[in-house]
Amino acid sequence: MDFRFSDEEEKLRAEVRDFCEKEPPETFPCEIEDEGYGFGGWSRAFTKRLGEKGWLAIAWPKEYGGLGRTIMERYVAAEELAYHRAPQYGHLFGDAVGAGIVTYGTEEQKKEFLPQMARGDILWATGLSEPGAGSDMLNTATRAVKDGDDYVLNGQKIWPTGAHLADWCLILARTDPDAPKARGLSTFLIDMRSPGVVVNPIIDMAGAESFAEIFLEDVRVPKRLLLGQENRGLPLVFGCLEGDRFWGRCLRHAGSKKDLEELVEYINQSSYDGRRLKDDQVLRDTLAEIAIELEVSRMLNYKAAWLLNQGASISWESSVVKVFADELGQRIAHVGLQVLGPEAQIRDNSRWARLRKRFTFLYNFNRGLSLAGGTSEIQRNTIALRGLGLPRS
Amino acid sequence: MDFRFSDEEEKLRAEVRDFCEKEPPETFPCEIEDEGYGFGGWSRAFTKRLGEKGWLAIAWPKEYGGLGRTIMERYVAAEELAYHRAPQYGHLFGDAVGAGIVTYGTEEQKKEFLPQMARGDILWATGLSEPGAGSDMLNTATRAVKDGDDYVLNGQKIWPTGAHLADWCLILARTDPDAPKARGLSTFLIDMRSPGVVVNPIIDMAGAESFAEIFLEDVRVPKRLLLGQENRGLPLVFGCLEGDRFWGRCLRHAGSKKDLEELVEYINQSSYDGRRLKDDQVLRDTLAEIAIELEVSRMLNYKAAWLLNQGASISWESSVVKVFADELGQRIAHVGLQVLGPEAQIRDNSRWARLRKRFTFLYNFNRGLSLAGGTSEIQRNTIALRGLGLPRS
Amino acid sequence: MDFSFSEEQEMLRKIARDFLATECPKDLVRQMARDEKGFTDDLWNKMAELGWMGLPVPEKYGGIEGSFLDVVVLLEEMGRGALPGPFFSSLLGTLAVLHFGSDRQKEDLLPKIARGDLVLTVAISEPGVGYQTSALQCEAVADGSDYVINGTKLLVENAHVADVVVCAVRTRDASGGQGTSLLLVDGKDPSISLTPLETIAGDKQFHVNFNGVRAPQSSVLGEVNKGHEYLEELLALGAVAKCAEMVGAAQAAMDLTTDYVKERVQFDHPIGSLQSIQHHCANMKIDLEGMRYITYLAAWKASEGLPFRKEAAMAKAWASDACIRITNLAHQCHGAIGFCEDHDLPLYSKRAKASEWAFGGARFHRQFVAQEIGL
Amino acid sequence: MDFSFSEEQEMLRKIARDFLATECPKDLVRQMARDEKGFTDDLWNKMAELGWMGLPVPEKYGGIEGSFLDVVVLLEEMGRGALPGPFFSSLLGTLAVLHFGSDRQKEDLLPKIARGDLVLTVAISEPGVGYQTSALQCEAVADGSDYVINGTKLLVENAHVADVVVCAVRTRDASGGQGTSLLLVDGKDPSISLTPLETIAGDKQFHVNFNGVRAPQSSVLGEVNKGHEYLEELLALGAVAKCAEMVGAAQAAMDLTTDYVKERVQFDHPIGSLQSIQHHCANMKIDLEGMRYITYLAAWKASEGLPFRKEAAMAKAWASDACIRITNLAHQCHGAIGFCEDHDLPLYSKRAKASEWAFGGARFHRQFVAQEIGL
Repeated sequence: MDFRFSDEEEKLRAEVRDFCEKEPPETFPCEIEDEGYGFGGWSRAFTKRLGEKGWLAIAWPKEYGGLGRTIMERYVAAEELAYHRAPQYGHLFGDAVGAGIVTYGTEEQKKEFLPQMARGDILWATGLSEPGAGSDMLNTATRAVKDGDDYVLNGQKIWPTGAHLADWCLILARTDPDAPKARGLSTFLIDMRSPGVVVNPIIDMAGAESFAEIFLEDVRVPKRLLLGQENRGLPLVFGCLEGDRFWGRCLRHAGSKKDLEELVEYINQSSYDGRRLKDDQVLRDTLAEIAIELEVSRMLNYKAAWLLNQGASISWESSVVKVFADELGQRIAHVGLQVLGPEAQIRDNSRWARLRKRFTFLYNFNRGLSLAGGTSEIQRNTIALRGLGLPRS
Repeated sequence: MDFRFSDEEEKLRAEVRDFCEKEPPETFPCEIEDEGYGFGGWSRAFTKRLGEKGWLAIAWPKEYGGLGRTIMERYVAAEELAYHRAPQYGHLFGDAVGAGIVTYGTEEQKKEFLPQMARGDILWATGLSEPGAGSDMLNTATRAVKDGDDYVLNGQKIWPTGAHLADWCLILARTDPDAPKARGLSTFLIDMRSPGVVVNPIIDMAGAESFAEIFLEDVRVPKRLLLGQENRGLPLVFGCLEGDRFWGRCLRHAGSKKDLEELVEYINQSSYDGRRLKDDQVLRDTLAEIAIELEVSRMLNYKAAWLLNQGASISWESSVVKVFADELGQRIAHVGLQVLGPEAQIRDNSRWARLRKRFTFLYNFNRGLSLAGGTSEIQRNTIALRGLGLPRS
Repeated sequence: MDFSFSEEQEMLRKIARDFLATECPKDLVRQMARDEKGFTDDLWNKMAELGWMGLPVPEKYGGIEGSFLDVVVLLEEMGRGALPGPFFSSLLGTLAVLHFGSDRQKEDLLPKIARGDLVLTVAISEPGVGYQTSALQCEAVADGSDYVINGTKLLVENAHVADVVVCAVRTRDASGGQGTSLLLVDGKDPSISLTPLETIAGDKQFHVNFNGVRAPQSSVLGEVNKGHEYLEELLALGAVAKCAEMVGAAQAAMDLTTDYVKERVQFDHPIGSLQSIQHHCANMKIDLEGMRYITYLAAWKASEGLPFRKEAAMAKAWASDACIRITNLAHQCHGAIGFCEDHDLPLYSKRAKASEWAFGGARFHRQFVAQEIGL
Repeated sequence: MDFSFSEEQEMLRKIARDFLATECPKDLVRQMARDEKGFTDDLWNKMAELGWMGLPVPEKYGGIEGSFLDVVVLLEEMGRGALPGPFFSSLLGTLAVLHFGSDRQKEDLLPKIARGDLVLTVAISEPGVGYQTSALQCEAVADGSDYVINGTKLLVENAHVADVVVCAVRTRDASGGQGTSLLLVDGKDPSISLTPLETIAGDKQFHVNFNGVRAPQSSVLGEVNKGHEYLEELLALGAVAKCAEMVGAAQAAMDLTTDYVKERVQFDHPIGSLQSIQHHCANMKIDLEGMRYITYLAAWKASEGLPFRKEAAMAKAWASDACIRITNLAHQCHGAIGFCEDHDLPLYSKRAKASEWAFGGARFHRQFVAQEIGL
């Protein structure tokens, strides 16, 4: 047992910290603001800069543009960036696609995509859910019909993060409508500029445009962009989702540490109703609890990262990471608003808005985290079935 | 809308209060101590005394020994007794059986049992659960076979409250093993002194002997003691359970009001770790929350009592009453121990035990309330299905 | 004991529900959240025709002379319909005039209010002060026959359309007398400056500066320097009124949810057949029942003229938390679709947050309850 | 980063698990809860043969010289097995001697401890004082070459079998020096009077009166009057050790529950296939994972000699609450059967409550954490 990071990991962390101090992440333009996942906003410019540093593909093989280092090093870099609220939204979700290509891609696909991704030249979305297929992916209705050297795709996808800003998208579609539901699905790599692809951003209840819906009408996809085997898309997607659950949520503790620090500073400096907030025992107790939960979250995240680093499965561990991070994120936003009081409802840029209206935004946005990427209910099912071996219902 | 009690109800309440002051309930001997339901312990002597006052059968018809008054009056009397921690345990569960006899009993049964119950001469238990049939009553395995003018019962019942102290017991048994599970069950009124009945009390985790298991071996029950129609026992039992859920839990607010008052007094007089407890904002906030929840519980209880008083069904309302009361009872015990601190673990009669070890006992005992009489999960199913019309799974 | 509403109340409920379903569709509600004014004259005038602004106003002033409980019935439906606009804030001002105003003030204001011709609001909270009335700073100093008001109020609802602002101030007389008072201030006074605030619920709240606003002594509600008690009562009435609105909103969230989970099919079954969804819904229902009856208890006491502050505090403390729990579970049951800005659910969940704060949140009221139980 | 235990640690775990399964069946545990002494010499001696009392003791004193993390592995298994008896309280005394004792004290005590011939305990809490060490009252006044101890300690574990009591006292010298000190007191001293307390978990705790007990100056652990720091460190070690025990207990409750819900059939299916039960179990698992790793973090830091008080406070605060949540859900999944006194589950749920209090409950530790995060 050893909870130290290795010298290499610490060295990389120091480099990243140094980078963040010299090139402050908040100075890069953002296409989507920090969405409360714990790892900042969406910035093509910043992603590109990370690509230049080689930090988008730390764990990929060198021959595909990676640094050939470990997943733990990749994690440490992301953690340090998250603490500095660097915008990682644009590329972090792409990790799942990248892992899919590394594992299931053809040599040609690896050569085509991975170096570009490593440079930050192309950003990805993941198009799985449909209006009639949310938790129930087996119900996927988007069709892909073979036609000569192409597949022709028709259908609709909903909720892919940043699809309106992404260059490429991983799409799950039904290739064999006659096979049992689970055995007729395939995954495709789709160029978002392909004719027939229409993307509309969705305005969420926090007022942000981070999700989108994708309409596919007779979209022709060359066969070489089939990822993995035909009709074997589902296991591939489940594998990717495991990573998606992890990379999408594993930085909560790092990003929210800053939130906690800001709340502590606010409490120490503020009064309400004529009383110093720092004398409020209930707030003190609540903030301490958040601090502890962030530490618990950190350990849960590290454990999953450690498993992933060894190439182990994190089927249910990633669900633990996600449930804990998402519900903690909601608690932090809730506590933030408790600290800030009634004035927290002001979400403009006036001097009356507290702590740059961040918590007000998070309060609304984080509502969605326990729904997106598999609801907390689905995650708990996974923990019960795969983590504890309980029988299926 | 009117949340006043009627003059008759207030008059009865005053009589009960007066009685409790003149004949303090704590001076009557108890066979089982206050079990945390909110309505005190089990005392045959006290039940008998209530019978003399006519208060065991307030709402029953006069011809069967009742007072012919309303259910609301019966409720008000019970509420006032509960606030004085009078031992009502011995007879309050019998209300469900009494209601069953009033509704489903033959004239002969009514004449035989109701006057005796009204006097407090006989106390009842209810034998429904079995080792293999807890939530799932359809699985009832106890058999009743017709043999001449008798039924012969064989089987085992578990968890009936006070069965080791009761004179009679309502027993659910399978009369037709070939019919669909729900249509082969019947209910019997069993004299606990019948040959072949063996009762063993069960020691629960609070150290109390309030439950029991009943073994039935070739117990002969005359046909006249079949309650309701043969093979129609299930709807009868469900009807009784509705009342059982209500009467078993509807006094939480009244009994626990005393608990809260004791905690407030304790806080106002005590220090721990060199600090006055009354200056502890977290405790103040927590106690206020309990006070509010008791008031919410009171209103939920009154609403169900009001419906019952009109002869309306309280199928899901009784589940709301039960879930809320049981979980509130657990919170109160938890909060009580938080207030009392580490010394609360002392549960002897020494001067170190706090508040007569009551909260320590309640903490253990109340654990069982969300399990007994239908688990909270089953109650929530009922609320969803019957209160909200959600589809069966 | 009677948990039912009267026939008249049930009729009022039905009329309100039907009216709002027709005249206040959710698209209008969303549009009004983005609109600068926040409501339409058309809707306001139609509500006035129904006599709603005059519901609590005595008949002799042109009102319907309904009870507070009648008002609660209406507010519940308004919460259910997510009604935008200044009805609620104007009602609070109306209640202040009704409860504390002189006959002359009533004669002057109530008929216009009842006709819908006069919009009121109340200005209490200030930067850094919510409803701890002893900590308020805004000041009115006697100067001749006027008071001169200076100070800042924050989170004043619908100040942009208020003809009269009921303003809580510290008063100071030339004779040395001081205390808290409620003043009726002309909402259009040029010495008042308004800044709109963008808020979580899209309601119209303002930062209001009083820059030497003059109000005659006749504008004092009730006795001067005795306003502390008035203010506490007004806040308690406001809290109960807000609870009523929240009960309606929570009921709407509950209904949206049960409808959705009965229809939404995943894994070949409606998700409402899944036990986790059923238990979420059951928990919503338990909380809804709880907030409903604790609210009715406080409302009934207020309506009957009985002491009701403790019950108001209990209701607001409970409802503030319960309504958040209910809308949270509603979101959890709806999945991603309820997270879209153009879905109806966020209308309720965002208002639940604003309502939690209005007239004091759960902890604020629990502090009062703690005292009431002897701590 | 390495979340795994070493091979040696895994072997220790296996030996302990097998040993306790065989030698400490649950019927014995229940019997010991009712027994006056609370453990059997047979079990104690067998544990001594395995060297467990000497696990943290350096080899030169006849011990195994294991790390604190090794001890944690063993404690986790003891929690899992619900081991009765004075191992834990004696370990605390042993750690005090190890960390703060002089060479002579170590030479004198550790070999006997390692052989299992000497049982220790610690006496800290007093009536009305838990672990707020500055509020302790028990006093030792210098008198010649002795200290004379007067005062009352409450909730002293296994005082009836302790040969040595590590006692926290306020010391006062003739020279006017004062402070807190830890004294090694003869547990059999006739001026000590013991009263057994009946407790929720059936452990053996005592009310202990020190009636002018004399202890020579050589019985002071470390420096006199400098005991405050020692005590804080000892309490932090105790908190982490208790967390380890709680992790084991929570794991046992989890295992009992998953086994039961897989087997228990209702409505023709194992109840473990019901979503409500699955989610209860998932919540238990999440909490268990959380308490496990926050405990290991604190234990590892302590084991490595790194500063660990903040982590100890975090672990104890979290584990105290999580363990209660876990055992509560375990009961909810078990239904009535788990509510019987002779079921195994109450062994864990009752200890969870006692453990919550031991070395400070959640709020106590959160107060420390609040300071640590800058509040």
